[in-house]
This record gives sequence, C-alpha cells and structure tokens, in this order.
Amino acid sequence: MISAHLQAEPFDLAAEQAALVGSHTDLGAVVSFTGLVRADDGLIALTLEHYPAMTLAQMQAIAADAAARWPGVLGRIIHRHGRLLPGAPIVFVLTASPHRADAFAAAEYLMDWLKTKAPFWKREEWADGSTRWVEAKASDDTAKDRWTA
Amino acid sequence: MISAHLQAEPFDLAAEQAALVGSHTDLGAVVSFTGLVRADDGLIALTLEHYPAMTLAQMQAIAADAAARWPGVLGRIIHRHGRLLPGAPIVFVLTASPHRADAFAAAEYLMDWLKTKAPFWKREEWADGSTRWVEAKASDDTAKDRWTA
Amino acid sequence: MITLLYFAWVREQIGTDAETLALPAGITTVANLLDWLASQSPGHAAALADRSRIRVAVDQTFARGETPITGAAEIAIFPPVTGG
Amino acid sequence: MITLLYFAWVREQIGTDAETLALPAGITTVANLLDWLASQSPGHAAALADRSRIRVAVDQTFARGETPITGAAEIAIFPPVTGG
Repeated sequence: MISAHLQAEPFDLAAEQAALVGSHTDLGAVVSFTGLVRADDGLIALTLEHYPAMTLAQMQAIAADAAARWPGVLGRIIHRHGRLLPGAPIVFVLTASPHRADAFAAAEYLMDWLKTKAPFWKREEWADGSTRWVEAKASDDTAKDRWTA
Repeated sequence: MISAHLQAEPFDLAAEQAALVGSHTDLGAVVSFTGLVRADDGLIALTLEHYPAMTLAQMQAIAADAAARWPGVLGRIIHRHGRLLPGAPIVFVLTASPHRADAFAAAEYLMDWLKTKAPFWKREEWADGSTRWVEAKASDDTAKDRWTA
Repeated sequence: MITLLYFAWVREQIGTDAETLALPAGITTVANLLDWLASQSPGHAAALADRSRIRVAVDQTFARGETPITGAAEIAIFPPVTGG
Repeated sequence: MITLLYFAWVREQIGTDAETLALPAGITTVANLLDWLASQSPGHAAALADRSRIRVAVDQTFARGETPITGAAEIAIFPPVTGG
C-alpha cells in the first residue's frame, strides 16, 4: 500500500516515518526523499499550479503502480501546491520494505514520475520582478524512460 | 563533505536532516535511509560488536570516497553498536545534493558498503535461548560489486 | 455544453481559467477543438499558436490530437507538465 | 611484543578478547601467525580451524595470508564482517 497526498501544508518527516512504520516489525529499510525549492540565484518564490480533479488521481495511480511493481513496499507520497519559498519542502516520498533494494528502487521510480509526469506547472518569481513558467525538461523525461523501456 | 559517526545512542532523523541542510540553499534533494532491526520470527535482540580503532576509520574512509565520487553531495552516515531490540534504528545514511540522481546514488553506494563491508559482527538472540553469529551474505557482496566493476 | 479548463500560461494568455460553451457541429476530436478555439479570440490564438507546446486531457485523461471528444464533459488544455 | 585482538566467535572460541605476546622467530606473515597460533591451545585451534572463515587486519588494515607482520603492533583476527 502506497498512499498519495496533495496539500498546501508542509509535512513532518519524522511523523510520516513513524506513521508508516507503525507497528510493522518486518521492515528493515526505510528510504525518504525530500525535495526542496532550490534558491537559484535571485529566485524569490515558486508557485505550483495543479489540476484539482486530475493531479491527485494521477498521483494515486502511480502509487498503485509502484505498489504492484514492488509488492513488499509500503509508502506514501506527498506533493505540495501553492506558493513556496526557497528552501521549502515541496515533494516527499517515503518507502519501507524488508530489504533496502526495493525501498530504494520504489522511491526512485516514484520520484522520477513526480518530477516529470505529475500534473503541476511551476511559475518562478525573480528578484528583478519578472516571472517565468518553468519548461518541461528533456533530461527528466530520460530518467523516467528507464522504467518504461 | 560526508561525515561518519559511530555511537550506541539512537539518532533523530529530523534533527539530522535539519542540521545537514542547514543554511545551504542550493540543495534540491535530500535522501535518507534508515535501517531497522527486523523482528524475524523469534528474534529477541541483535548485538553489534565492532573494532573500536578500525570501524570508525573505515566508515570515515568510505564517506570520503563517496564525497570524492559525488563532489556535490553533502551527507552523514551513522552506525550504532551494542545491543538493539527489534524495530530499533541501527544504521542511517543521509545525503543532499542539488539534484536527486546524485543524492540517491551516493546513499545507495554508502548503504551497500555499510551493509557488507563495515567492520561489525552481529549476534542474534532467539526466543528459545540460543544465540547465533550472523554469517556474511553473498548477495550483499554482489550488490557492492556493482560499484567496483 | 462542454467545460474547458486552462492552466499555467495557457490560462494567462487566454485570460480565463475556465469557460463553458457549446461546440459547433463537426468538432469531434481534440485537433478539431484546438483549431476552432484558436479562431475565437487573439488570446486563444496566441495560447494555441505552437501546438507542440500544448497538452490536452479529456475528462481527466491525457489525450492526443486524434482523441474523440464527443460526449466529453471537461477538456483541459495546458503546457507540458513540469512535475514537482 | 605484539597485541592480538579477537572479535565475535573467534573471541568466544579463543576465550579472550586480547592477548599480548612475543612471536617466535620465523613468524613473518599472517599465514605463519595463524599456523603458529592454532598450536597454542585447543581454543585457538578450534577458532582457526577453517581459514576460509577467518579475516585479519594488521595495524587496522585488512590483510591477506602473505601480508608481512614484522614490526606490526596490533593484529586483529575475526570472522568475515557482516556489516550493519
């Protein structure tokens, strides 16, 4: 079971990990990924726009897909939306499994999707007052393609 | 810079992550791995014996090696020793970098080493009163070999 | 009647985040819809000028130019997603 | 004088975690040392019976059978490490 969450609020790494592991005693490996808004030179803020009816459904679909590929993996993915400042946490993936290889593989798979295919659009605000919509990156498409080839 | 720590005490995931990221604003990706003592059927406790003069030095060497392979990565590795109960955290790797691929790769590299090459010996205590020294696993050697081939 | 949703710079260039309208006869695919929409205002024309930069979801499922839209309730038009 | 350290079941079978002793002449490699040590007591013999299960560090560096030990201060003898 891998759950998906879409929210404006920040998330609490330690609380999420404690909740996921819970009373499961067969888990030997827990992997977390936290994505932060990078303070690229002069970046003031990043705003994530999403498609309310579709974005969470797509996140739930990839979570179900990953759970089917790695049946022993428990996990959760969280993505924030709205206006975020540099340094803020923006995306979170947590996976747990008996052994480390599956936990790492599932976390990387989910992150490749979240970074490239999740229905978000990002608008950057710069110190000079300009704004810019981030373009989709070809390099991220390539990382995702490793899994579909 | 990747630091190495050897201790009997538990570690605090959120505090470690906050300390590592600190005031760095160029970090977009933070990966953590937490290894837990798995409660295999009837396991009462696991005791980790180490070689005081050598174990930490070896951990520091692999940390320096990983830092040289992935120059943009910051990190820390923590390994506990002594007697640990099922569910207890035993090993921790934290990496941070501008982009996710390096953070994941460095974390997996460090974990492969820690799980196979770190100078620890593990003794299991079982519910029937017996104890057993854990044997080195061939499968873990194989995972490590991916990096030296 | 069909609801059209716009996101990101498509929304900004068209000047609204949603509109509900009746499609003329003969508009049966995503490609037909984009051609017709582009003729509706200078904003629509500008937003849809470069079709390689436009993505479409029909009833919340990613679609292609030849995807039929007959009977669809909600069509979203947006730039390629940039992920998180 | 040289210090020998034992870990895990090697320590348990030999019955001590450390001993300091003078090596006889001719003990110049790790292999020589293990052969000689195995003759010192039934515990030593049992611990060192299967050399494929024995690993050695000379002055805190992993060593092989042919590694010279002349001048070494500390030699540790232990099972293959099992990691964390």
